[in-house]
Amino acid sequence: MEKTIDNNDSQDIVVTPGQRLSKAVDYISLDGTYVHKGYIYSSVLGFQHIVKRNLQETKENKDENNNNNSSSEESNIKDERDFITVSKEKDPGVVPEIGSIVTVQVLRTNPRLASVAILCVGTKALKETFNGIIRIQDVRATEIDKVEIYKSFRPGDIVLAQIISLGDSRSYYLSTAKNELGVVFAQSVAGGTMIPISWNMMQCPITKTKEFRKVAKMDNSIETEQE
Amino acid sequence: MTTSNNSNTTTGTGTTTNELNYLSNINIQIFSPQKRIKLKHIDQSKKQDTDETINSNAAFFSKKLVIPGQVISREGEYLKGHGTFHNRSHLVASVCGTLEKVDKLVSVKAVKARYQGEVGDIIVGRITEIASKRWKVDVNSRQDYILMLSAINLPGGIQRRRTSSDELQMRTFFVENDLVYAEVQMLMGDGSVAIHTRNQKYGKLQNGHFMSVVPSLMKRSKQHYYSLDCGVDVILGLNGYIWVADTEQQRKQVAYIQQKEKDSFDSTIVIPEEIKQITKESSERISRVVNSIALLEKGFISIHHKSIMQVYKTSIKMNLSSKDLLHPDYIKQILTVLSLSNANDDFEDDQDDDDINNNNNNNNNNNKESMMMM
Amino acid sequence: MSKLSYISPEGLRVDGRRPNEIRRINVKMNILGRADGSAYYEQGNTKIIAAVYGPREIVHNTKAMFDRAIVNCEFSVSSFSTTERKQQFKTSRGDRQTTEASNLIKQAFESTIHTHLYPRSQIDIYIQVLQSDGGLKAAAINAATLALIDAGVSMKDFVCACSTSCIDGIPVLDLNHIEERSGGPDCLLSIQPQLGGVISLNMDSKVSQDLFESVLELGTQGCQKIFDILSLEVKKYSSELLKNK
Amino acid sequence: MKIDYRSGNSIKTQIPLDYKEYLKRKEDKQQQQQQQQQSTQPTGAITYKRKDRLDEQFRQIFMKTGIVTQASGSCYLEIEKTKVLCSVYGPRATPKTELFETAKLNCELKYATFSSNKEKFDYLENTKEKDQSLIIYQSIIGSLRLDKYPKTVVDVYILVLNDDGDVLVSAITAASMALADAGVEMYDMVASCSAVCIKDATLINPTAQEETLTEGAGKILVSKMPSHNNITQLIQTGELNYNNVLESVNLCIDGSDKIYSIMKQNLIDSLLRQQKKDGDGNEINGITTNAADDQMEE
Amino acid sequence: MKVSPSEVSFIQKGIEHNIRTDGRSRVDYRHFSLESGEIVHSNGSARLKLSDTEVLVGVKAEITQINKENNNASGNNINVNKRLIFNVDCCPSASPEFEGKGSEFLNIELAQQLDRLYSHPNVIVGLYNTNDNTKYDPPTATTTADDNENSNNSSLTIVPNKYYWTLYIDAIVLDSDGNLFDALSIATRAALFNTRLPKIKAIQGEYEEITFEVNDDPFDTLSIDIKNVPICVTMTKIASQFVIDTTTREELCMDARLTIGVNSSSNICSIQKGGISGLDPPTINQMINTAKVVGLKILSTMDQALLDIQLLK
Repeated sequence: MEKTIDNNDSQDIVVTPGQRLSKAVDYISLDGTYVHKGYIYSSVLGFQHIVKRNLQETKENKDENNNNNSSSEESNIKDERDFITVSKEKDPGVVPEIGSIVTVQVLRTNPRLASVAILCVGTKALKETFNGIIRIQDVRATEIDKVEIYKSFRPGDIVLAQIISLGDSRSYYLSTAKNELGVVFAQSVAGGTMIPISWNMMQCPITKTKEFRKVAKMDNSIETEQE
Repeated sequence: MTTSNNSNTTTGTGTTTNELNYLSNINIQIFSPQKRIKLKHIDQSKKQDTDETINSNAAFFSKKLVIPGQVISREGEYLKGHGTFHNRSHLVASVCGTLEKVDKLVSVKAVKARYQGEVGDIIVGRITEIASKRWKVDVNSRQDYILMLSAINLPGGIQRRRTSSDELQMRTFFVENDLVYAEVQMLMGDGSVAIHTRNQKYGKLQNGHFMSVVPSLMKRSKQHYYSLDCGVDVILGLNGYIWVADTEQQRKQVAYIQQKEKDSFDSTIVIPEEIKQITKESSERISRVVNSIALLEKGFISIHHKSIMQVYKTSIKMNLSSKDLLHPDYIKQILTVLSLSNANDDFEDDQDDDDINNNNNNNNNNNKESMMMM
Repeated sequence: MSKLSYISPEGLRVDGRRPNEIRRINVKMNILGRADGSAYYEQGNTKIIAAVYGPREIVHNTKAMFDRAIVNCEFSVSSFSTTERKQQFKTSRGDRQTTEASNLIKQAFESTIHTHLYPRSQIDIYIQVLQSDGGLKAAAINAATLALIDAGVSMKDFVCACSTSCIDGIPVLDLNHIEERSGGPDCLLSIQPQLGGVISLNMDSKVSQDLFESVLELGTQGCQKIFDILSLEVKKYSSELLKNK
Repeated sequence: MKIDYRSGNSIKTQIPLDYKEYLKRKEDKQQQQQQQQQSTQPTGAITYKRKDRLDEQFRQIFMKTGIVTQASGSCYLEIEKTKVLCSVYGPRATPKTELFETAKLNCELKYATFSSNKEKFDYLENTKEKDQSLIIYQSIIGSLRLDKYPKTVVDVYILVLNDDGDVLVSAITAASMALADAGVEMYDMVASCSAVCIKDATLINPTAQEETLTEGAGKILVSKMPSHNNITQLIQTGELNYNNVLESVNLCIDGSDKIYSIMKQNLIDSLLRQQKKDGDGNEINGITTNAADDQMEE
Repeated sequence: MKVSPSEVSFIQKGIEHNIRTDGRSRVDYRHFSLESGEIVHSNGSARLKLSDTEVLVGVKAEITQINKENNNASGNNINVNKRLIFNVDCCPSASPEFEGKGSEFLNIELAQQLDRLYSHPNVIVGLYNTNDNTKYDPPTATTTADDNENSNNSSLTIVPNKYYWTLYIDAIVLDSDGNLFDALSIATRAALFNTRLPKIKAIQGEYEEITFEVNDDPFDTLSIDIKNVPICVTMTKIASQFVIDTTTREELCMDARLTIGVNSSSNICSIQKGGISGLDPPTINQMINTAKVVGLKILSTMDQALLDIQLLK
């Protein structure tokens, strides 16, 4: 067992679920692994990675999957152990979690909320959509009482949003109350793809009509938002 | 009796420490087959008993006991209260129970019914659902009562404003199946009822035993939280939901929660294992209190701290272990003892009440410290 | 079996009763631990358990009525209740006969319970037939009345039901299983014995008007008789409970 | 659906049998039986002689993952004539969530109408399918880390294409493989094994015919998570004495471990094959599989 | 019924102390009572009340003909070989959740559990005359080659290879406070003890057709020997301990359970694991061992009580 872990290069060993990887004191268990009775086991089929502590920074930027590691990093800041993860063979069954940035399509709107279908979580597309709602108070951060759903979203719009709660039994609760979040793609009545012209306005290139939207600040991508 | 119960094979209690010897407590009663017996419920001998008691039971003949559809008065001289309705000019009872007249107002108190809330009632409930800005709480009533987000005590004091983030974090305060100790706040026009926990003593109940009894056995009184002499806390919710826990453990728990809340506003307080610990003896005591309450319900005797302690002490006097209180024979015995002693005690009641009031005052002071909050 | 043998020349029926006699009734209330109200009802060889849950929070929100409670009834027959065992797939809840019975019970109590007192709630009545020997529906209604009273549900009155028929021109009361197959008109009458209203009256087959009137008259008497028994039982049961309180 | 299991590098696996140990065990058993001829032997024990293989020998097993393209994960499994297909969907959204903290597992087993020559009685069959679905559910639920997927549902559908005995073992194994293929996080894979205990022998991995002929004899099914040494399902029918039960349970535990090693090897192979395909012929260097050594250690 | 996580931990603590919330120790059984013969339309019946758990079991016997075509070696039709057919129904009176199809899965689980418990061919070792307790010899076949299979449950044979008794065992759960498996198995055993089969004489006609002469004397009947009939004991693992005879509340905090069938010759007749988490092999051994002791204890108490009744009669 030891010799396999000596092989420190990042991508090397195929492991199956339930396979014992190392003692818990030797590494810090990350994605795709778990700790049981003092040992680290793999929980998925995939390749075992050893992530060196000093490599952590660069590694994390490369691998978006790891962005929720930061918390564990903080707590173990004095820890000198390396990290161990198992990356999944194919797209893992991603599910929306609180805090994750999702791409959604607006299905219906009513004066209180917009109901949406979650299409992607982060950069990973979902096989089947999840239901979510954007409530009127979560559309933008300021002047909440002046928000009108009709002036923010229309059915069919593609919106970038963040999960803020597991919500009720039917849907997740989403928020677009950040500059980078909001409508990223919308079609006008005439069928043209509209161009954002201000933070709350989009214009149709064909008819030149302007429509209200809660527009996402596009030139900054998701990464910057996380800072 | 002898024919239907001919083979009661109850065996004695093994006192050895060997675990398996407890098995000698397996009791089986077998009723004779073939011979067409009526359901056990219709015990022949018991029936005769009841016939006799009924003859001596004043309630049976008196006008006080009414059944649904029974005409209470033919003229319109009385006012219609709970459990009655007008049929043409008659006032008619709609439930089975006792007739109560206050001046011209006539009402019928049902023998057994679901709980119906009144403002100020102290109750125990169980969260069933989380909706927007509110929890639904099962309180043994005809519908779930509502606990608004604005009606709970947030950590960090009552003064704090409720923010939208609290709304998203409702799950951190109460989740489905949690038990809450609360008070009825108001009855709303559409028939729904709101409750609140906006007092230090109300809140989530943790690390104890929950049980449910018929609500009509509960009595309104000044307090519903008792620390019994035997070191067991009980909360007797008016809705028939009862909470039993260890006094010592609960005190530690409250102290811990208070300490934590001082330190941070974090709403999720995980109670550490060492505070959850209770001793074997207190487990035993709690189970005895639980069984005493169950026994009172079986005998349909009203449940309050006095009656609980009465059963508790009687069972100790009779040298019964707490599990024996589940056995039908012992239940019968204790009920007989109780009814005899109650007949004697009747005249002492007034005096006792005064004592209780004094005790209550003391207890109140204690409770202020020992109540849980959340 | 010839028709004549249902009533002997001495005026006695197959089980030795006179035409206007009902079978022995045995009642026990509050037999189940978890239900709000329950009752065991035995009439001759027909044995029924009724359980009432509620009034309680409505399970399916879409069914809720803003001004009254909904009454829900499920009627099921145990496979060993009859002399011939019913095949498993036939006794599953929801065949024609049980649906009919549950609708009948549901309607009878919807009009008797003060449903307006329990807006947005539901009241469930569950009937389980342990043994069947005729007069199932009538017995089920009587059992449900007792269970509802036990649950403390507010009602206008008792609902007492009785089956009647006429065999060879003689009106008979409370038919057993053999008599039910005699081919006479099968009449089920349920009344509010104290307020004096008829809750339901079902009859199939034909009968002359005079005879019908006497059948009805007999039925009313039967229901009254049943009420006397039930009300006594309810009073006994309640005073027994109140005794200790 | 693309089934190309006959092409390429698909191989059937024959589970090796430690013949020496087997003979020793058999001898011991015979001796034991002579000693306690009448004592606690259940009455009317059934005798049956296996002809084509040894009592403790498995049939050949073939499994292949990822053959249902629409599903998140899938597995086709053959134990000679017994053929099952399992596909896993999810974790995906549910129309109405009951559980917030964890995912819900939904498990459904169906027999294809052509799966056996028995006449299909709807209501009886229905009962059997539901019962077996429940057994499978209980076998695998403990192995999954459902708390990783709150508010979702994982659907496991198993179709029995051909029933030649040991359907439950095949189904449990296939389900666990399919879940691993889907990438659902789990504590361990679940391997399963069953046996029929007759008068003087214990038959591992019985065929349909053997199951029929030994109707009423003791049957045991065990499923376990080998790396935690945790039994997730245990079912026994028929009358056996205490020692017999323990003995057969142990035998089945050994059997599950053997199946487990095949499952492991198969998953590794499938992953490597996938890599090869994805890498457009790029040779993947330095990939070593340590499953084999691992097995030895355990 | 629901429990909150803190109640679960409270119950677990109590069990660690060997004092459950109702004061029992881990291996205490609740008081229970049995009645039999209540349902007159069945051949046998029993009703068990174990605290608030109440079950009613009815046994009905029917004459079934073996269909030769279905009985060849390959087609092991379930209908043909099974002579004990179980059916369990959880009534909504026990809990409103059982309304409609709500109890479907539980019904199947319970029925299959009983079916497994009675899967051994020699569960019913024989019949005896109710009156004088003498053994009744069922008609035996002149042994034929294909008789092997039919020897199962041979005591229920009426005409060898042609007609036999099928016992339909229908159980209903009227009220529930846990431990349904054990309650059902005990009630079923008592119902079988109570079962009376009429004596039947088969008369062979000229053309191979068979007519039956049923003895309808209610006192001259056959009873079932329940010597070998098992009951089951459910060991429920809560926290690190296991307990018997759980209440509904305790069942809600269980990790896993093992239902073990035991008969009076202390053989194990069925094992069924339930619940979500796994068990390690030593625990299983321990559970089986304890179940054996508990089961034998219940069986002997039960048999003694049944014997008393028989003597009184």
